[in-house]
Amino acid sequence: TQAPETDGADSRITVAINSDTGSMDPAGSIALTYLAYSVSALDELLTYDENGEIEYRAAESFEVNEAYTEWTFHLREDALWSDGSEVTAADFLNTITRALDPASGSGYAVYLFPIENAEEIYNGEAQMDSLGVDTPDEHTLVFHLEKPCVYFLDLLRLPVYTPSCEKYADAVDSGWATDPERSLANGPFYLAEYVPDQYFVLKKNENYWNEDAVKLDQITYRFFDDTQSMANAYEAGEVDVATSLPSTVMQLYEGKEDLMVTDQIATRYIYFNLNVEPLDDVRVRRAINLALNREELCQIVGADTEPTYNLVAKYMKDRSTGEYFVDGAPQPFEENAELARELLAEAGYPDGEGFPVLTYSYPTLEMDSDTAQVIKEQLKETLNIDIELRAQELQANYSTRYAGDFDMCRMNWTADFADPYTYLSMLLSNSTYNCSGINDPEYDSLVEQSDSQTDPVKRSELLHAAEQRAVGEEFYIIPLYAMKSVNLVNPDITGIRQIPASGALEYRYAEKGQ
Amino acid sequence: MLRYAVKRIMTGILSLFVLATVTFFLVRLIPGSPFMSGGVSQSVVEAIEEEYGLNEPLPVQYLSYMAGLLQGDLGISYQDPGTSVTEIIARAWPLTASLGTAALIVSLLAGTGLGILKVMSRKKAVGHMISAAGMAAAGIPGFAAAILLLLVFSVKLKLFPASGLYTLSSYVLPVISLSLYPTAVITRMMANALAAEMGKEYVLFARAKGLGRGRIVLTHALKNAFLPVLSYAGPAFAYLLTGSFVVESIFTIPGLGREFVDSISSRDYTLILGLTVFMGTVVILVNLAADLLAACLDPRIRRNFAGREG
Amino acid sequence: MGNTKGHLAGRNRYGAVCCAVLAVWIILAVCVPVFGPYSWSEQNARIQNLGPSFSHLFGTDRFGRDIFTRVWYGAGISLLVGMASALINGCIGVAVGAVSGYAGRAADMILMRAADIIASIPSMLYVILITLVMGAGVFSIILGLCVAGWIDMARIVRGEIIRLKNSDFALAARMEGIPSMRILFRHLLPNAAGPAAVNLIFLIPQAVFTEAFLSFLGVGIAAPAASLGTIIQEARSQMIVYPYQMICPLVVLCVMLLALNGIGTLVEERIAGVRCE
Amino acid sequence: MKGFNRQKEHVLDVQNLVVSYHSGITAVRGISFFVNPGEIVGIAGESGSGKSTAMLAVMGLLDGKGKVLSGEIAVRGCRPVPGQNTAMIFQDSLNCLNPTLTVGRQIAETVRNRRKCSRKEAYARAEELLDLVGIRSPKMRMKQYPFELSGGMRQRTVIAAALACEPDLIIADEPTTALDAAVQAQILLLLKRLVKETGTSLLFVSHDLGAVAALCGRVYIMYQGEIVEGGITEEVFRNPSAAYTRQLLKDAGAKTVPSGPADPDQVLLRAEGLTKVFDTREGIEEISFAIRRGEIFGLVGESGSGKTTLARLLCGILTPDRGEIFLDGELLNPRGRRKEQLKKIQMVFQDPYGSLNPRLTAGQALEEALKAAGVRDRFSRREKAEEMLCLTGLSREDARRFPSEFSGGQRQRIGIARALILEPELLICDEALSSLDVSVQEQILGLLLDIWKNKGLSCLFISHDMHMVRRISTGIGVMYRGWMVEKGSTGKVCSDPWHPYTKQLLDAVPEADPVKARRIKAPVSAEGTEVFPDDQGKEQSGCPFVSRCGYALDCCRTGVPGIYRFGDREVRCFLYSEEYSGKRGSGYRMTSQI
Ligand SMILES: Nc1ncnc2c1ncn2[C@@H]1O[C@H](COP(=O)(O)OP(=O)(O)OP(=O)(O)O)[C@@H](O)[C@H]1O
Ligand SMILES: Nc1ncnc2c1ncn2[C@@H]1O[C@H](COP(=O)(O)OP(=O)(O)OP(=O)(O)O)[C@@H](O)[C@H]1O
Ligand SMILES: [Mg+2]
Ligand SMILES: [Mg+2]
Repeated sequence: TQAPETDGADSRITVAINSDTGSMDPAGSIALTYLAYSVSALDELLTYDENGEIEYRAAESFEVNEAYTEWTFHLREDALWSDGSEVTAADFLNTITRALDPASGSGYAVYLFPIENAEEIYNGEAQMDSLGVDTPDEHTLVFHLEKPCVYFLDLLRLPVYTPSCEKYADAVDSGWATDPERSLANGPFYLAEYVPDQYFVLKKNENYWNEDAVKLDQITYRFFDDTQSMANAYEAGEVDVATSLPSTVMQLYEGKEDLMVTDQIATRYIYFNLNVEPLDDVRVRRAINLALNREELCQIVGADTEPTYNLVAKYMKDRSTGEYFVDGAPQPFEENAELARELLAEAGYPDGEGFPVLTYSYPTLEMDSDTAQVIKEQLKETLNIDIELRAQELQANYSTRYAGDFDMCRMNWTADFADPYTYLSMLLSNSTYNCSGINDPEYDSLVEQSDSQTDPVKRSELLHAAEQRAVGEEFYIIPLYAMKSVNLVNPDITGIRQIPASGALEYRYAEKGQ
Repeated sequence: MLRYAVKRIMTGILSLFVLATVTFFLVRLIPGSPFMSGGVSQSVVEAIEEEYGLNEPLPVQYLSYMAGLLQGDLGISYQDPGTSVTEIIARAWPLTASLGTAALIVSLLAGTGLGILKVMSRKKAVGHMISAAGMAAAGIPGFAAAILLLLVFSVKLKLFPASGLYTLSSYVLPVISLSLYPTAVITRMMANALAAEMGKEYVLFARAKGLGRGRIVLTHALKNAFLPVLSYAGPAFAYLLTGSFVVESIFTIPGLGREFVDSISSRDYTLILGLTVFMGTVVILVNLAADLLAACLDPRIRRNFAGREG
Repeated sequence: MGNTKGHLAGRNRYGAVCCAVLAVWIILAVCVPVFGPYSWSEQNARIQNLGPSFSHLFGTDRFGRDIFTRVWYGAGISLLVGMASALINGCIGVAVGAVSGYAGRAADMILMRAADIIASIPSMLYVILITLVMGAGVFSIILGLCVAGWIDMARIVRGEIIRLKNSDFALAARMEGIPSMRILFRHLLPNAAGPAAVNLIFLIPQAVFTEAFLSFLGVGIAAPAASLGTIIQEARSQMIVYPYQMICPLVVLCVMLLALNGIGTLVEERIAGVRCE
Repeated sequence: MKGFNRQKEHVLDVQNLVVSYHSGITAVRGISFFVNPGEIVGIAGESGSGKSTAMLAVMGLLDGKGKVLSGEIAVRGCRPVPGQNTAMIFQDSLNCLNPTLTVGRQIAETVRNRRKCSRKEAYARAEELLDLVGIRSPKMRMKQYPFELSGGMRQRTVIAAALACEPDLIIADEPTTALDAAVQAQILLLLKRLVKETGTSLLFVSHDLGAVAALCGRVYIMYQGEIVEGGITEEVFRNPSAAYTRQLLKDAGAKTVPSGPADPDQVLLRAEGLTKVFDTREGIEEISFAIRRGEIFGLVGESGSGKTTLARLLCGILTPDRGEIFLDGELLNPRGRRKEQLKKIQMVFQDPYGSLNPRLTAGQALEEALKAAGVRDRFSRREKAEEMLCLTGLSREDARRFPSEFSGGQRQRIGIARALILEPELLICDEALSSLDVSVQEQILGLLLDIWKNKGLSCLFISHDMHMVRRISTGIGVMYRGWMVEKGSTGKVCSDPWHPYTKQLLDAVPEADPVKARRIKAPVSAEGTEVFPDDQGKEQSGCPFVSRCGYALDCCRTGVPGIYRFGDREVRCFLYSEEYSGKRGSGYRMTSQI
């Protein structure tokens, strides 16, 4: 095996990423690899910068009609693929049409459903030509939506809205996405080499329209199996950047320049299975929620966690105010062990007597295993109820969840796009993520109203109300904690940005100081 | 000898058949689907499963898989769309194989050397030291040894790379961790066998003929003492060649072992099966090779190979 | 052997040390969790990650649990897994080997082919699959270890039985009209006991080893129960900051493996010695 | 010590040698002896008397095992250097050669070790040496491995390797003990010839007084680490001065004439046309004979002639391919006998170590048999077992001891007790005495004869030692390669052998009498050249003995002789066929044709 070239010119960096199987095709069943690749190599139409301002990338401008149902994007005329050919609207359409074939396995196809007929096409009920996307000319892309969608711009950073070169990107399984010859980029970097399971190399795209702003010559991504190995590799000087490291790294690098802690737009929480007695009783759910001591939990699980009492990610910002969204309303509930015991007694289980043993299913990740053990202890201590821990391998945990074969089940959600809707939609009665039997018309209608509410303040109120109902009144879930990402970055490197939507790092305008 | 080899190969093929069959049905028992992941709805999963023919009755799937297998087609990996299982093996195995071969060579050389030293050395302390080191090496679990080596030699001392298998120096730590245990075993076996050999009458006779101790060890005893070692080295090599997940994971080497565990956790049925069949083949072939080699070394077996049973 | 006497005495001392260590380990594994001042599962966030001290000999882990107690509890589980699986494997192996060796012909053929097939499986696969299908836990680990663990034993016993079957004393027993079963159990098996015992003893550290390895993979014993392997695995992420959390259980595990291996080696040499005579 | 004239120039001169093992045993307690140039000197003595220890000490090969406490050893005035001025041959030729190296290489390396020469020269020399020790087509043999050679050839190879050292002295430690009588005779004659041709001296160690008598000019007798007597062989054998020597000689030359309760008419066991051929195409063919009640029937034949196979067929351990066995006139079912029938025939095995279950005490082993026979009462079982032990010359306490705590002779007694406890009618002794010392042999033989007399047993006595069988049996069968070539009453067969093989057997065994022993003969073919009893295995038609037969006819090579009966005598040889001896009238009395 050839070593990836990492030394030499100083404008090269090596980044450690989690190895992951899966496709680099935006229309496919994408993997973490894709996310790492796309932030450097692909230009989406537009995105938001850290201050909530629109930053145009592949598009130069856009228009939207009054009803928020027709979005027109004007593509940059000087945008070129890395082989020098023009980026056209058809390239964007290419990804969309391919993703709407269920066989592609795209997990993001649902985010195309706001587009007219997309859902029908996906379900095989309509023809592709009825799709509500128009390309009146090579540089214009028009989306017709079924109903108003205020957060549509946020969706544009998702893989299914990014372009894939029509010339080569034909099918998910043709392997074009990892073939440097065929995998073209319209962003600052292009794929120069791809060695499965080991590394891939991005090189500076000379045809990029904003080439001057790009300082790095090369980014090498090396795959790692686990975060511990990444930390070791960073320590040994083999990589310049290592992300999502274990929390102990914080202790180890305390006060050093290398340490870079960023917010993750994610929430870890637990689903109650509402079809199971006694979890169908809101008093029981509330009791459990109030009984937990999240401060203690976070203290044990790691310094990279912080208690949360919301479903919406703690660190998600509300663009209209620039504040954290969850701070825009009072905390949905307060922990209270005393009250919890009373509630449990009210529900017919004084001091936990007669309370059945509930099983808690969680994947065998270290963090979840720690969490589970703490929760078990805490519930035993405060409510005197027993929880049976069911550690499952990740895949098994998924299938348990989908089968509804659990009493309580661990869930973690990282935002797909920077809007609370990505969280709140999960509890809708018809959501695919709703596997706990929630069926709450009132909640559904609150969330639905927010969809078309164009006034940010009013929309925000609606969303807060929905969250309050789900989390603070009905206690459908147990929010646990929000996470920070512990990263190590070579202090020589500057200009690394954080993507507001997901909290991931972006290196396209980074620089390696001399 | 040829007949024996043919017979063994036939048994091997039968073994592989049974192995593939059992594994085929066993993997389907694991909860989960290859296409289920956090963000995909049930209907999508079903659609893809249909695409891959996973919705057909199991026996039909089984037959078509076996038909493919007969033609040497291991199928397409589910997780890596567009990549065939053969390709995955072809890129993972060279890493594992080079590592395993290096580890085997190291442990054979070191083990044999230390074994000879232990038997031949006139100083008792040397023997005791070798025994103690061997005991320790056999007592420390491989993962612990690998982690400690990594911590000390690459994280702290920065002598060797901590990950990957890109340069020659990156072989050092994984090879050491892999060969620690086999070296200990081979040393012990070698020393025992050699000591036993040295007590035999032919050695006494060789001494009576005036041969020196060194000559006797090298030309007479070593070869005979090597036979029992070979019976260990064969399976051990097979084990090394099929990948040690721990070492591969700790040193971030995308070899077979890691591929294997990944395939299980992602429910990549064809990949699990393909890897199992491949590993089974390697095990069978390596063991066969070891037996044939033993036969070559031992004329008693070589000359009348007829009735040897496993 | 010239210095046989001194040699054997040294061996004896060494063997005695190994046995004593194992005995101490077993006693600690039983007593510490039962009679110790701390529970192996109770958490206390206030005393997280304390270093070793008088009140907590091995310190505490990130849950504030006493590592000393947990380590011995884990050692108990490890030993339990090791011994139980060794015992089961031993029984299966002896049974299969004895039948195969004594009956010969078709039974031998079938059993040995089955063993060949199982032996050609990467056995880790089956262990992982079983723990996945059945869920993590002591039982599935033991089951997983028993898929292929008996094969060596069966081969050894078979070889011994075949050798003994044609020995003069077995022929004499047949001439005396002693029933086959009795010949097998009273006359042949006790004579095969030596190699079988060696194998059995070596099966224990092997199983402990494998269990630790599986726990390391994350398919071992389910939390909060723990074996030494899981404790080591849990401590791995904090290894650099709190090395003692990993080193303590590791040392306990290594010493346990050493003692078990030592006893095995000793028994092996004893038996080899007896055979030479 | 009498009658030797000590020469100035001894090849080997050992003075006052004391050797002790680290275990504390002083195995050699101050012995002195010497060897003159070109002389063959014997050292004889029972097992454990320290012969091997003394020889190893002379060679300096005791290694870490033992230490020479005092004594002077000189070979032509110098220190003995193995491979230079001395060489040694050991008893077990199979183990003396490295199983995984070719014979040629093992000799050549010795040559090269002795003198600096090229590999090619060494191989040429090795070939010469093999030729010298009488191995035919040495070129081919050089490429073979030890296990591919017969015992005799291996012993020759070992001798060749020793000669490659070009030593002044060769020490041969029981070089013939593991061999057949015929092969032994050849080796003895070979050694004699080599000493004459090469001029080396030979120190010949053996517990077999016959072999010593046949070979040595001078002899030392060792007993418990000391030399009790030494001198010219004839004198020592004629007028032994030490009591121990007298005892040895008496045991070796003892004559027992069995007079037992033989009942000539009552046939206990009859075998008809027994045939058993193994996959290797060896086995026994068409064997018929009968044992009468109270008779001792002797079965002799070289190793591999099928004696054990026959015994096992009789016991029911093996099932015959063809043929029938009648016990007390009753046909035995070849597929499985009834328990009473099983226990009527019991066997005493050759190897006293393998025939007892090491995990059972003597008492338990005996009780096992009784238990199987249905004796329920524990006390009577124990009583019976202890009685049996007493009967075989052991004590009651011995019942609680394990086999490993007994000596070989004692174990053989337990083996006999085990065989007798079921009160069999026929006792088969399969080389029951072969592995024992002469004196122990005598004791056990005496015991067996006593029991035979008192219990009215019949006995099938198997041995490869013609003299032993001759002493005790009334009837005798001579086996060769699965055939029973001659059968008759012991007296007649031994004094007047008819089959050429029987004659060879009788000729090859040296007796403990120097004069008689020097007349031993090795097998000689019709052409008068030496033949190799070890060159077996090549498939041939006709009589299997033809290659070794000095009387072979043309028909012997092509046809298979039938069994020719003359009264109670049967011979399987064409010399006694009608074609050869002509048509015979009814009154014709056949005489020996050889
Ligand atoms: N390696 C040894 N360690 C301790 N004692 C030994 C050893 N070898 C032999 N002996 C003892 O030394 C004594 C002499 O043994 P040695 O082998 O010299 O007898 P031997 O006359 O050659 O007997 P044999 O005819 O059986 O070969 C015996 O009592 C024996 O038990
Ligand atoms: N179980 C067997 N399978 C194959 N061949 C056998 C078997 N038992 C004996 N033989 C062969 O049959 C021939 C006769 O063997 P047997 O043991 O009866 O000879 P023996 O006269 O008792 O020899 P010895 O004096 O060495 O005991 C030998 O050539 C032997 O190799
Ligand atoms: Mg001796
Ligand atoms: Mg025999």
